[in-house]
Amino acid sequence: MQNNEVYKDINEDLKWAQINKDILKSMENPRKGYWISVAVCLGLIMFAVVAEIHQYQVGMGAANLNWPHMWDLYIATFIFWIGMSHAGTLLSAILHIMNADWRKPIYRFAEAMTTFSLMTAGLFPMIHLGRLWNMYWVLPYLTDRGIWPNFRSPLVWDAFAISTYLTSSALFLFIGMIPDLAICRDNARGWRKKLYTALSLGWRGDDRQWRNFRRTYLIMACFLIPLAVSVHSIVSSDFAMSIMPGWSVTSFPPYFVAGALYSGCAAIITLFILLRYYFRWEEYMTIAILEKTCKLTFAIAMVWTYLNLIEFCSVWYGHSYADKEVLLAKFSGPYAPYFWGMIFCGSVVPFVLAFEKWRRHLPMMMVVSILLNLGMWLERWMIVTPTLSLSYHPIAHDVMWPSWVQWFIVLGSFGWFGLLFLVFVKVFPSVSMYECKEMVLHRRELASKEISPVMANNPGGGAPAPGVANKSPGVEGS
Amino acid sequence: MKKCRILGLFGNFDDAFAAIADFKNHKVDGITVDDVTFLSPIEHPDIDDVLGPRPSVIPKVTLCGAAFGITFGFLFLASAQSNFLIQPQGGKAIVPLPSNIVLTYEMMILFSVIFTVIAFLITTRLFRKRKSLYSEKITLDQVAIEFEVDEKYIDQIKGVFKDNHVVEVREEVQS
Amino acid sequence: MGWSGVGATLVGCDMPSTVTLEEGKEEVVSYLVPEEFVIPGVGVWYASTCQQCPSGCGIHGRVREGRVLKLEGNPESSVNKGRLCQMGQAGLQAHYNPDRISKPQIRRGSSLVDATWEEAYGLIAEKTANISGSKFAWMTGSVSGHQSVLLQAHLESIGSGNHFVHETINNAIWAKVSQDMLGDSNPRIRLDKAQSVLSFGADFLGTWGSPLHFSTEYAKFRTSPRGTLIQVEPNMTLTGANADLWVASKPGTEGALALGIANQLVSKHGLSMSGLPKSVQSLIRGATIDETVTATGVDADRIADIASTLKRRSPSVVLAGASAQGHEHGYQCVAAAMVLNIILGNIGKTIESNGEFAYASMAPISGNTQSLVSFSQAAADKRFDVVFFSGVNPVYTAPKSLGLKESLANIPFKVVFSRFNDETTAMADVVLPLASGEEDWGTHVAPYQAGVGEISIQQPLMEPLSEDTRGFGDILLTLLKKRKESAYEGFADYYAYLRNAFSTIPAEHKNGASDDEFWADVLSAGLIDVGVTEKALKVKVVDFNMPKDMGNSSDMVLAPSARLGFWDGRHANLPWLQEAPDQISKVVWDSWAELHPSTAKKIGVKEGDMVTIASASGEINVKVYIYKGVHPDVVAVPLGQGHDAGFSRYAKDRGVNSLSILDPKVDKMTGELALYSTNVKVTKAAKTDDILVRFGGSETQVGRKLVSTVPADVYERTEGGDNVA
Amino acid sequence: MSLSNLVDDWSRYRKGREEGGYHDYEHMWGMSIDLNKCIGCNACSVACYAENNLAVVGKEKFEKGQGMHWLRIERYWDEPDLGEERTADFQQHGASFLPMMCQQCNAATCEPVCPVAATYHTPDGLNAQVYNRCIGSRYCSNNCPFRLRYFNFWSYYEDSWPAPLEMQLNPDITVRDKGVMEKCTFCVQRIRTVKDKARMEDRKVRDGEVQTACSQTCPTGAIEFGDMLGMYDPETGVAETKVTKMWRKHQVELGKTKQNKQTPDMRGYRVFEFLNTDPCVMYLDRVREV
Repeated sequence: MQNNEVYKDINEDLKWAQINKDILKSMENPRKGYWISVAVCLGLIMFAVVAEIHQYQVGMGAANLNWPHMWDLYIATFIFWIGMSHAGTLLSAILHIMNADWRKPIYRFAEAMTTFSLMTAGLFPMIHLGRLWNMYWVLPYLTDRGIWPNFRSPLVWDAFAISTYLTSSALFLFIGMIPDLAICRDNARGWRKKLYTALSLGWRGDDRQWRNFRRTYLIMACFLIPLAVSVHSIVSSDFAMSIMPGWSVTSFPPYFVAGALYSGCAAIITLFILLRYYFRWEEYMTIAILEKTCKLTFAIAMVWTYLNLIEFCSVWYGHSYADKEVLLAKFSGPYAPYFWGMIFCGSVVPFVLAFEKWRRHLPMMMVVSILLNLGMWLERWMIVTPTLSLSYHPIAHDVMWPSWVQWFIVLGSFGWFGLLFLVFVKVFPSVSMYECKEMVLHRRELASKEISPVMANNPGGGAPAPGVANKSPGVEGS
Repeated sequence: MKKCRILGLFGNFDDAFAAIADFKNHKVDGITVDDVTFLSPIEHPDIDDVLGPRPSVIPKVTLCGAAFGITFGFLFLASAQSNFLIQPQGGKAIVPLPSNIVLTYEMMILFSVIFTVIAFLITTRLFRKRKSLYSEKITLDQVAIEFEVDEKYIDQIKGVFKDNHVVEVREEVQS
Repeated sequence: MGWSGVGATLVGCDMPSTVTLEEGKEEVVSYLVPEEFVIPGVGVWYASTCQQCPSGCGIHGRVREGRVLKLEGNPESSVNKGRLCQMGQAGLQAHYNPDRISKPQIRRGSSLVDATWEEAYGLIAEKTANISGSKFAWMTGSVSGHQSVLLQAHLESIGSGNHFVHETINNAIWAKVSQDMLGDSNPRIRLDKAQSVLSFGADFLGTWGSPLHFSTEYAKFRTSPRGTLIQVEPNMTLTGANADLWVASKPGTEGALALGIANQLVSKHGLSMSGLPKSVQSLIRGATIDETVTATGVDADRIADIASTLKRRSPSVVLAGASAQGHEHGYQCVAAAMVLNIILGNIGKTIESNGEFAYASMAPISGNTQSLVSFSQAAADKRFDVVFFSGVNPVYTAPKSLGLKESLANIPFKVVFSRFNDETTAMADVVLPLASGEEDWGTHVAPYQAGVGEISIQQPLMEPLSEDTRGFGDILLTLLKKRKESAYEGFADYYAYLRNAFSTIPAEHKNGASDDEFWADVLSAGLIDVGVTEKALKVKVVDFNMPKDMGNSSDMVLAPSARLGFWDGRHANLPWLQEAPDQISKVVWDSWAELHPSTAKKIGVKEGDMVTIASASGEINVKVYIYKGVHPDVVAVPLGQGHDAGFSRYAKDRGVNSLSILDPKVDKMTGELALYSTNVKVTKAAKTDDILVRFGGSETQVGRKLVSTVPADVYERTEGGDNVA
Repeated sequence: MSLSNLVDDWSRYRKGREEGGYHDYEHMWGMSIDLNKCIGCNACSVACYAENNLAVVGKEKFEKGQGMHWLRIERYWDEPDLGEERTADFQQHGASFLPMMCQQCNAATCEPVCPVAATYHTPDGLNAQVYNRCIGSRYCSNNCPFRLRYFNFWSYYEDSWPAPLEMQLNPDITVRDKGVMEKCTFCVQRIRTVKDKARMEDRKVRDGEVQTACSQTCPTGAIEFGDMLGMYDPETGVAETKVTKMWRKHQVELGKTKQNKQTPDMRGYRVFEFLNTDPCVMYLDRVREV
């Protein structure tokens, strides 16, 4: 049991004041590395903007889209970002409900990731529109023309689902952050003071606030889970609702959701390692938590692989020549390298996660998590493009590769996401302080229970035994 | 007869809980546990047992939100669809249930969440002008008990605080 | 979004309903009202005649706001019966073409500079003032009607008889053979009556005779009882693509094959050769099945099969076209085909007389390539001082080996009537900008008319786009006035001339109408049938001999096949036709070489690769398209591309001109250029970055049921007897 | 209006439900294309360019697959139904030509997926495309099994009609700018002209009165165009047109995924019928002597 001693989720002797100090420190004067990464992100964004302006002016032809490749990387990347957004929900909502308290130190940035990747994903449907300037026609607003969007279209469902998801997850992120904002308020000065005063909405942590806070948080979590599932099911229906071979697959919704959670978890591992390294948060982002996350990722990876196989089988036994052709084209056609790349990254690489040794090896995990995300991105591309290249009508059989415009915009989206995230970590506490405190307290009590079984059947209300008392926070904290 | 506010800061939960227990047991007559406002950096798991049951309306509001989301969502869609200037579907259902179910579902969640949040903001009395009686220690590592009572109880309350190793006591007389 | 929804139900009450303009309501609902509810303007239709190829189809032009917008076939016309081909459709772009010449040009030094008509006419008058007739010549494309009359008059006025009429795409030898054997150069082909057609490279759906007319006939031919089409040619033409049986034959062996089939018919199916001269009879006897197989490479049972089909499915028609006549023994090949007709007894059944057009002076003069050869010779011999060109582009269509381009330098004064700055125009001393077919007056007599004598009217469909272009007739008239004022002073312009011509037309054609009414009727109908003088075909087989060695050289043969589209290259400047995929290869905006897979394998090229095609007279580099519709010993490079930069922005730097590398071989009997007899070597060339663009992602249906085919007998069983046309 | 409109829509819907199908069509334009007659000469395609202001895109863009051929002639070399011939070393039976224009499906897959209802079914039974409503999401094209929808990837108008070519443009319909989906409309402007004329003269549209550019120009008359409402909905008492007769003769019916013919050998068929998009274009088998 030596290991378990070493790898604790969190060290219960951690002082509360220390927690505040460590986390708040992360929000202070950035170091050089920070500015460099900001510069990189801005650079990527700039390229993307140039590309988009060009495309806006000359038309979608600039993206090298053609007949029949009406969609390509834009939609693929859109799905990719939507997928990534699901991890935050997984960690903050699902694990919250399941009382897995190891989530507490890492769910905040995961949630931020959710919000930001949604903000990124939201850009793509607009970018890929032929007439961007009429984008708002997808929304049901009252016009004197008395026309509405076509509510039958999965694209409209997307608009609804994504706006709902964005609203909810943003609120969820904010509400969950209020107590921490109060902490920031009490420690900040200058403009930050004003900012946090405004944002913390006068939180003072009295029992009424806490009580309602807990309920609200729980309820929102409960709603966020089905929402997340529905959102990606709806995104999958963009394809599942069509009649195109390789798209109209019944198993797409679960397949997409699995893929979403998968890529999300991978992204969390990446950011986890980065934050841990950058902010020296070994105390909070512990190897033990990383391991748990990795195990979770591995499980999802296997689910994803399974659903993949299911899809292949159902196509194979479905006896629709077109579907089979598309599948075979993926296996052996011009897209084969990317397809097998996806299989490798998505179904082979995760087995690294199965080994404790590697799970605890940060650089390795870094590489793996990035590979996993690459795989997931390829997956989306392999869903969108081969079908277009090779559908029912042979006259339209064709292979087409994206132009620089598409690539720039795709890369730019990563820059955009990165920038948002970088701003976030400096303005908001990216680790939940109050929940770390809860975690510490909780672990401490568990520990104390181990010490004196008496406490077990003695609810916290009663007068505590002295031994326990001097273990309670105040003494050490003050 | 002046109303008066008093706040006692405690070093740890146990002292505070002990104090609350005292009030429970009517150490000060006229003051019950219901007058206690308990401030803390985190929510202690046992807080409900200590303070006794205190209700929250939020779940009900959420329910209303959901109900509203469903009804309004569906009605909105249906009215929009049936008002379409030209029926674009050439004889297919005007109010297509499958897609409307999907969209209504989203609306339900959206409004539930929004209602919940609003309810939260209201019930927790946020947005209020901050009370003068507040210690930044509370967001750090100390817990506090606050009363808003008649002047005459102040001393007794202080007494109880003292018995339970209070760290600091603040009071304020309202004009 | 919520509020808008509320609005929808509450505020919605005064929203416009699904009303549209023509329902007389005021509110126009934009944004959901599609094209459907735009109120179309009312077009006016005028009849005219298509100028895109010599066939002389009647057209209707839709005119709005003084612009002609669309051409359709004229249902009145016996030639095209209301139909129109892609070239005809694209006539609009020849008219509205951005590269049209809008001003007369006169050569100053090395370059052509804009000038006024007075200068141009002045110069012409000066040069032709006292020129001896033998020093003057006209070179035109096929010409007919009153333009022809004026043109002849102009020649007379100069006292010259030199009129070279040149068309690269012609069936001159067929005409000659028919003339010799049937006494009618232009017999009527009754596809509608025929039960089977054996065509030796006669692309009657694309380029042979009157394509559009034969297409309409073909529709009848194909309706039950459905005729069988057998096409024998070195590379697939549009007709071949529609054949029930397509047979690849080495160019030059068509005649041998025809004789072989004749032999079969006589020996196996007991048809008589009586009436044929001894020499021909012996020819046929000599063409035993083995002989034929060795000569043609077509296998025996196939030949037998063709013979029996022709016998079984009689009456039949045997036709011969470009690839059969394009040899030094082209006449014999066509003659052999005609002999088949005679043996099969088609004369009088499916081959009738078209009758004689009533007005000889207006009768169509069809072009040929012999004129091109003789003209180049004459030019080389410095026989001409002044030559007028119109409707031809000999510098493009003449093989380099004829040296025409060089010898044109020997002609001191070249006047070119032209719409575009094509290769010949570029060498002119005076360029006279012609009005387009949609701006000009004229009368035309279609070279092929099914037993009627129609004069088709060409009337302007709109005002000229440029005030400095003139109609062909107008220019001729002016030139004539300059020579003998007296005869033509009565006519202000060509319109007046035509008007007058029609008022002097014999009364029986006017059937009682007053002069003006009659003219109005003619204009609205677009044509008038002046009838033909009946005449019967007199079969008289001339004896001919078939050379034994029919170009069986080890080299490959170049097939400069023509297409309904670019025609002889004159339409390469029309973007619609450039972008319309070639019917066979589906190539766009380019030219290509067709190779048989086995040949391609031998040379080691795949689709899109560059090959060098070298003949004794030059070489071209062109990308290859590989398919099974071409004989392994043949490389086919369809005509059309490879124009000089000046011609058109659309034809600029596109492909090659396969005519340019032809050897100067001619048919011994008629002097026609032997287009299909040039031996070439085909070798792999360095790949270029410019790629072969083809339409379509697949050459096959990969298991889909897109085009399904049923056997003819099934068709007869189910739909026999009725004609849903 | 909204209320009355609601009621109208609803009653129409109910009616449709009771009578099994949509029954408020004024017309049901359809085609029959005889591949026995089609010679693949391109006339229809070029006529379409002329009639519908189709942009010429040039070699480079055509190579990219950005051509705008609403009516395309497909040419296939194989003959699945005469399998053994495929092994021959010559193209013995010539080519198989297939003119493909928008099939105007009655259960069009492009319609439900358009987010802004820019494509929808008109009372004429046409599958309409509203250019000025289209936002270019291109989902319709992705969902068209025939790949018959073409997108304006560029502002073609800028260089497709150098003066004076632009004078040829048909004023009855628009020139589409970039970002808009377009497709064959069955020459809807011609249909409108005739319908308006008929309305003026207070009569029904006669059979053969409307001719699409392609059917009018087709040299062999392979393309038949006409109103099939009489077949789709006999109660309307619309007379049998040539096209309807063709469909009946070849025992092809609208609204079927699989035709059960008394004479299975009749040539009529619809492309991808099994997808149940219910196209209004019937093809007749190509015929060959074998």
